Amino acid sequence: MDHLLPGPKTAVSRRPTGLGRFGEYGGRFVPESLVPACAEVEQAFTDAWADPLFRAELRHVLAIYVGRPTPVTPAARLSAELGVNLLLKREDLAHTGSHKINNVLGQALLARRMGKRRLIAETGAGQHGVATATAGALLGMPTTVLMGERDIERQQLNVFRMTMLGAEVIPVTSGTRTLKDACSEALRHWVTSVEDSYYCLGSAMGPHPYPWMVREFQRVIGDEARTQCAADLATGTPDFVVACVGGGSNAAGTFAGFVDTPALLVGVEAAGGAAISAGSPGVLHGFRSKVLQDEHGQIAEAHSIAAGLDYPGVGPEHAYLADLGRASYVCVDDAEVLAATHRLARTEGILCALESAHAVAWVIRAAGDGTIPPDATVLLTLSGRGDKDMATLMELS
Amino acid sequence: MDHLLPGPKTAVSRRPTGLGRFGEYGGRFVPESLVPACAEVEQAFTDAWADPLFRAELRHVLAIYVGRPTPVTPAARLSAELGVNLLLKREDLAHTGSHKINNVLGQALLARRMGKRRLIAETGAGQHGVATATAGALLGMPTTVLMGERDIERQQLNVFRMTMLGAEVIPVTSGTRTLKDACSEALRHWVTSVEDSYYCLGSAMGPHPYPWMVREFQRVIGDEARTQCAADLATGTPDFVVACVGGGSNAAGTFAGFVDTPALLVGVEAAGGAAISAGSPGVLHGFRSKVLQDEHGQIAEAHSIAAGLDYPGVGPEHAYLADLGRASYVCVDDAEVLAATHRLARTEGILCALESAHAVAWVIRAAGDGTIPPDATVLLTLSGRGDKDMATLMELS
Amino acid sequence: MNALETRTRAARDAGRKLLLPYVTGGVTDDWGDLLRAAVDAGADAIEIGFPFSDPTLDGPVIQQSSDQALRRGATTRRILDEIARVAPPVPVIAFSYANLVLRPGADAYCAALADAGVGGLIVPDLPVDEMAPVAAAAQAHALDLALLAAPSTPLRRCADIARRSRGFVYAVSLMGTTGARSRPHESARELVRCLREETDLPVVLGFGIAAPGQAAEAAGYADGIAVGSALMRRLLDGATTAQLGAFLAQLRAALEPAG
Amino acid sequence: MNALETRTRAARDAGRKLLLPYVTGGVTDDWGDLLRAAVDAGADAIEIGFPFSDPTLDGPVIQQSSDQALRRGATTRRILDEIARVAPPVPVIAFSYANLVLRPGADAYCAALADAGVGGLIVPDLPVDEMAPVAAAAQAHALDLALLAAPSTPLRRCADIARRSRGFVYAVSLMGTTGARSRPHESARELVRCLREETDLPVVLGFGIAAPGQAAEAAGYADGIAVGSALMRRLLDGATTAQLGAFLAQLRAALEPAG
Ligand SMILES: Cc1ncc(COP(=O)(O)O)c(C=O)c1O
Ligand SMILES: Cc1ncc(COP(=O)(O)O)c(C=O)c1O
Repeated sequence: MDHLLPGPKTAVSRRPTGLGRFGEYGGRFVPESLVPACAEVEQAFTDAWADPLFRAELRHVLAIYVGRPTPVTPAARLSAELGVNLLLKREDLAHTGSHKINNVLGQALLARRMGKRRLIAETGAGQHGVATATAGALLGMPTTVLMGERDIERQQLNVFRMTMLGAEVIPVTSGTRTLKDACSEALRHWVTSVEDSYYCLGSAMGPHPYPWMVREFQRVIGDEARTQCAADLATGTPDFVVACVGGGSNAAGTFAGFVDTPALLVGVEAAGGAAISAGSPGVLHGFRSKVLQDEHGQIAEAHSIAAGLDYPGVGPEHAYLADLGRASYVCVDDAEVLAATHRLARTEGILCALESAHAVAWVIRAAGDGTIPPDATVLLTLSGRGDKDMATLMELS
Repeated sequence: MDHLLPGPKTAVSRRPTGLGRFGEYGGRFVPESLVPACAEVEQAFTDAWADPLFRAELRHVLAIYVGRPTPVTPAARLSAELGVNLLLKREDLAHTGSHKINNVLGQALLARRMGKRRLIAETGAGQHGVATATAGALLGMPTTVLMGERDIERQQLNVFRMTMLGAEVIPVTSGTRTLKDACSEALRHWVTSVEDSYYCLGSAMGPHPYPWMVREFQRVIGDEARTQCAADLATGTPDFVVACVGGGSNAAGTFAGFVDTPALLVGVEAAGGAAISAGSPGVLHGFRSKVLQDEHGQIAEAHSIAAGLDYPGVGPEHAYLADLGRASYVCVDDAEVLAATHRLARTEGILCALESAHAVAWVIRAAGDGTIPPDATVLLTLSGRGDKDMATLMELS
Repeated sequence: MNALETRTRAARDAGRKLLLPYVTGGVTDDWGDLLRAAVDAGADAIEIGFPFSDPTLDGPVIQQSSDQALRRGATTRRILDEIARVAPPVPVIAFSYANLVLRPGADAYCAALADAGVGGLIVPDLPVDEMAPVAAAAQAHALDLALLAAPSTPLRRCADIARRSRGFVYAVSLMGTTGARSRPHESARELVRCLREETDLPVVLGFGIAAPGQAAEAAGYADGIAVGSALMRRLLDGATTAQLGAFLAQLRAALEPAG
Repeated sequence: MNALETRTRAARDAGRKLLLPYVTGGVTDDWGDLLRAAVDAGADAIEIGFPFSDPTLDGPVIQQSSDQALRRGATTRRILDEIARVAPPVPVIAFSYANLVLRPGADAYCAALADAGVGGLIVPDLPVDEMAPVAAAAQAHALDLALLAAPSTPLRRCADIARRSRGFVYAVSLMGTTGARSRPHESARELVRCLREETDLPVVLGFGIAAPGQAAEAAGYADGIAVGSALMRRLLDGATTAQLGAFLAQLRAALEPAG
C-alpha cells in the first residue's frame, strides 16, 4: 500500500464551503434550468437539518422501519485467522438490505416537507432504485426510476422488485445504457418535472447539496459505530475505519463519525472503477471530482463485479480527503473480492454484498502484508447483504 | 371465521407436562436409538435455560449478530385503508431474513455447550438450512443439511447459499423427495452420528423437547413485541396477535408473549397445508399432533405457494391451543396470499415472505368482514422477507 | 403367555436359534408365497412390514420396498387379508409405525391383527415411554408387543425395556437404520449381554445382518436374528421366491451350531 | 466587444432576426458542407456541438448525433480543424460541456477555439455561479461566453445572467432538454421579457423550435432562434445537405416580418 497517513487534520472541513466545495471538488455543474431546483433542495435541507423535529422524525423512521441502530458484530473467527480485531458495522441488516435506505428515507421525508409529490431516482444494479421505491411506497409518493436498458436486462430481479413496490421503471436507451446514462437521464427527467418532483440521488455525489446532504443522511452509520466502539473497545476508537467506495456514500457516512479521531480512514475502490486511484479531476453529473476519462474528457466506462461500484466518478468529499491525506484510497480486484466473499461466509456466516466484500478483501490483504499491524482494531462497514449477488456468484462457481 | 374465542384461560399450560405433552399432543415417538439423544437434549436445554450465563450469551449473540430487537413497525397506510391499527413485528429484518435464526442460534449454542461438534438440519425451501449453515459458520461447526431432491432442484439459490456458508447439502431421494422426507432422513442421519452431532430442528415440532425448546428460543419475538406494545400502545396490549403457522415456531414464539393477556391469538395456515383446520390427530416425525393423512394413516403431501408452510403437520402446542380454544386457527388460499404480498409492498414498502403474507392476507380479509372490528389493534409477526420468493412471484406475474 | 412368546421361548429352550425374516407386505403380487418359502427355509416367525409413507427408522432398501408396496395399493386391510389367506404355520409379527396403529385406534388395530392371525407387533417409533395404550390393546388381543433396545440405551432403561417387552426383545445391533452392513457393531454383543442380565426372554438381534457369516457370529451370543433389508434387497433386484428361500436356508444353516 | 457580439448586436439593431443553426461536429463525413449550406440559407452564426459522452442537457436527437460523432472518432481537435478548414463567413459558437473544457484546461481550450476561428462558447452545464475560470479564459481569447437562462431562473438571477453573458443571452424556451416540441412553452415569452428588462444584449430563444410557425411566433418577441434537434433529426434520418439547407431557408423566411 502506498500511503496510509495517520491521524486527524484539523484542516478537514466538515461542511462544504461556497457553492458546495470540498476543497477544489464539488460544486453545481448543472443546466441553468436545474440550478433553482438544487438551490431549493439546499435551502430545504439546511432548514430541515437544523430542525430538531425533522431529525427526530427521521430518527424515528430509521428506528421503527429500518431497524436502526444496526449492530456492530465482532468477526471473531476471521479476526483470529487474520490476527487483527475486526468489527463489522452491519448495514446488511437494514431494511432493503443496504445502507442506501438511510439516505433515501432522509430525502423522501425532505421531499414531503418540501411539498413534492413524486420521487425520481437513477439506479444501476437496482439497489438505490429499490430503496427509493420502498420510500415511495412507505410515504405514498409515486416513484419513477431511471435505469439503463442493459442494467434492466442484467438485473431483472430488482426491476421486478421495484415494480412490486409500485414504482415505474423507465429504460434508458442512450449511451452505454448503464448507470452513468441513467444518472444523466434522471437529471433530464428532473428538468421536465421539477415543479412537483424531487430527485432522490443515490450516493454522496451530484450537484450541491447532494454530496453534503447524502453524507449527512449516511452519517448515522459513523455516529452509531463511534458510540458502539466507545462502549465496546478498550481504546474507544478503532485504529482503522474501512469502507467500500462507489459513489462514496457509505464510506462518507462512516468516515463522518471518525474524521476527528486518530483512526486511519481507508476507502476501498474496485480496481475497474477506481476514480480516485486511477482517475483525474473532471466534471460529471453535476459535480467536480476525480473521474475515469480519456485525454479528451470523454468519460470512461467502469467495470466491476460489484454493480454498485461500477461508476466512473466518486463523491467530491473523497477526492478532497484523498488530496488532503486524511483518508487513504486503495483498490482490490474482482478475484480478491470473490475470495473475501467466500471467506466471510465461511468464517462468520455472513453473505455480504460484493461491494462490501471489497472492504473485506482489503482488510485480508492488509492484515497479511502488515499494513494493518497485529491486534489492531478495524471497523469495517458492511454496506449490504449479498442476496442480490447470488446469481452472479452462482455463475462464477 | 368460525370461532375467535376471547381472552386468556388460566388452564393454558406454558410448559409441557410429562414426556413433552401439550394436552394430548407432543411426546417422543422416535426409535429407541434416539430416545437417549432426545433425553440428553432435554436435560441440556433444561440446564442451559435455567443458567443466566447461557441466556445472557444467547441474548448477546441475538443483539450483536442478528440485530435484535427487531422493531415493531406501524403499517400506517395499510392500517388507514383497512380501518384497523396494524403493527408489524419485523422478523424480516433479522440476519438471514427470518425468525429461523433465533431458534438456530439457541440450538447451536446449546450444541456447543453439550460438546457436540457437528450440526444436522432438515430443510424444505432452504430457509432453516441457510440459518443452520449460518450458525455453523459462526461457531465453526461443520453442518450437514438434509434436503429433498425435488426441493434442491426448486431452491437452487438456497442450496448455493448453504454451500457458500460451508455446509454440506445431502439430497434425500426417498418418498416424495421433499421436506417431510428430509425430516425423516434427518432423524435417520442423527441416529448414525448421535455421538458428536446435534440435530438442529427447524420448527416447534419433532420429539420432546424440541417443540418446547424451539418455542422458548422463539419467544424472544413475543417477549420483545409485548414490551414494545406496552411502550407504544395506549391499551398496552394488542387486541389481536396474528402469525402464520407452518411447523408453528414463529407463531408459538409470538403467542408465548401474549398467552396470558386478553389478546386474541390467531394462527394462519396455508389452505393446502392446514394441519389444524383440515387434519386429524396423528404421529409424524416424533410427535403427536394434527396431521394431514388419509384414512389408513398415510401422511398426505401439503401444497402451498409458500414453501415454508408446505408441511403436513403442525407443532403440538398449536393443536393444544386450538383444542383449548385459546388460539384460533384459520386458513387463506394462495390467491389471497399473492394479493396480500403485493398490497403490503405497495402500501408499506415491505416485500415480505409468502409465509408471512398468509398472516397479512387474513388480516385484510378479517378487517373487511368485520371479524377484526374497526380501530382494533393487530400485532402481526412478519416472519421473513420476500427475497427468496421473488422468482416464484416473477413467474406468477 | 401368548402364542408368539410360547414359541420363541420353546425354541430357545430347545437350543434352536431363531430366524425371523422380514417381508414388506404387498411389495409384490406373490409376496404371500414368500411367507411359505420362508417357513420352508426354517423361519421361526415372520415379520410383516406394514408400509408407512414416512418410515423414519428404515434405511434405503425398506424405504424402497415400502414405497413400492404403497404404490401397489397396500393397506393394512389388504395385507391382513393376505396373511389370513396364507395362514403361515409360524407366528406372524406385524412391523408397523405408530401412526398406522393410532389412526384406526390401538384397540381396533390390534383386534384386526389378531383376527388375521397375527401374533406379535413391533412399532419402532413407539418407545417404551409411549407404549402404554398400545401395550394394553395388544395384551387385550393376545398380541405380543416386542420392544427394541439400542446400543445407546442406558442400562436402567434396558431393564425397563426387557421387563415390558413381550415375545422377545429386539436388540438393535448398531446406531443406524435398517439395512445391510459389512458386520454388526461391537456394541451388539455388549447390548445382548446387558439384556440377558435383565430378562430371560429370548433376545433377537437385528439391523444389518446380511450374510451367513454375520448370522453365525450373532448366533454365538444372541438367541436369534432378524433379517430384512438383505432379503428385500434381493427381492427388489428381481430374485425369485425360490432364490429368496435358498438365501434364508443358508442363514438357517449358518445359525446351527458348528459341527 | 468581441466579434460575435458585434455581429449579433448589429443584426438585431438592423431589425434582422437571428438564425442560429446547431450542428454536431463530426456527425457525418461532410458535416463541414452543412456549415456552408447553413450560411447560404441565412444563418447569422452557427453553433457547433462538441460531442460529449454524457450530454446531460440534451434530448434524444442530440444524444444520438453526439454518439454517432463519437463513434466516428470526433474529438475537439478534429472538429476545430474542420471548422478552420471550412472557415464559415459567420461566427462559429462552440456548444460544449464543462468536462471537455476543463480537461485540457479552460485557457488551453479557449486558445484552441480562438485559433480555429471560433467566436463564441456555450457550456450548458456551467451555470453562472461556476463560470468564473472559463469566463476569464474566454475573455482572454476574445471568445464570447454566452449564458443560458431558463423559465425556472428567478428574477434576480436573470439579471446576473444577463449582465454576465456575452454575445447574446440564450433563453431556454421550456423546462426540458433539447429537442423538438409541438410549441414553445408559455413561459418562453415571459422569460424573454424579463431578460430584456435586464440587458440590451440580443436574446435568442432555443430548445424545441422545430417548424416555421414556431420560428415566426418566436420572432414576435425574441431577437432570434437557435435550432438544433429539428435539424439533426432530419440529418440522422438521411436528409441531404441541400434538403437541410432548404429547411433552414424555410425557417429564415419565417423569421422575416410578415408582409
Ligand atoms: C451494498 C452496496 N454497497 C456499496 C454501494 C456503493 O455505493 P456508495 O459508495 O454510495 O456507498 C452500493 C451501491 O449500489 C451498494 O448497493
Ligand atoms: C419466513 C418464514 N415464515 C414462516 C415459516 C414457517 O415456519 P414456522 O411456522 O415454524 O414459523 C418459514 C419456514 O420456512 C419461513 O421461512
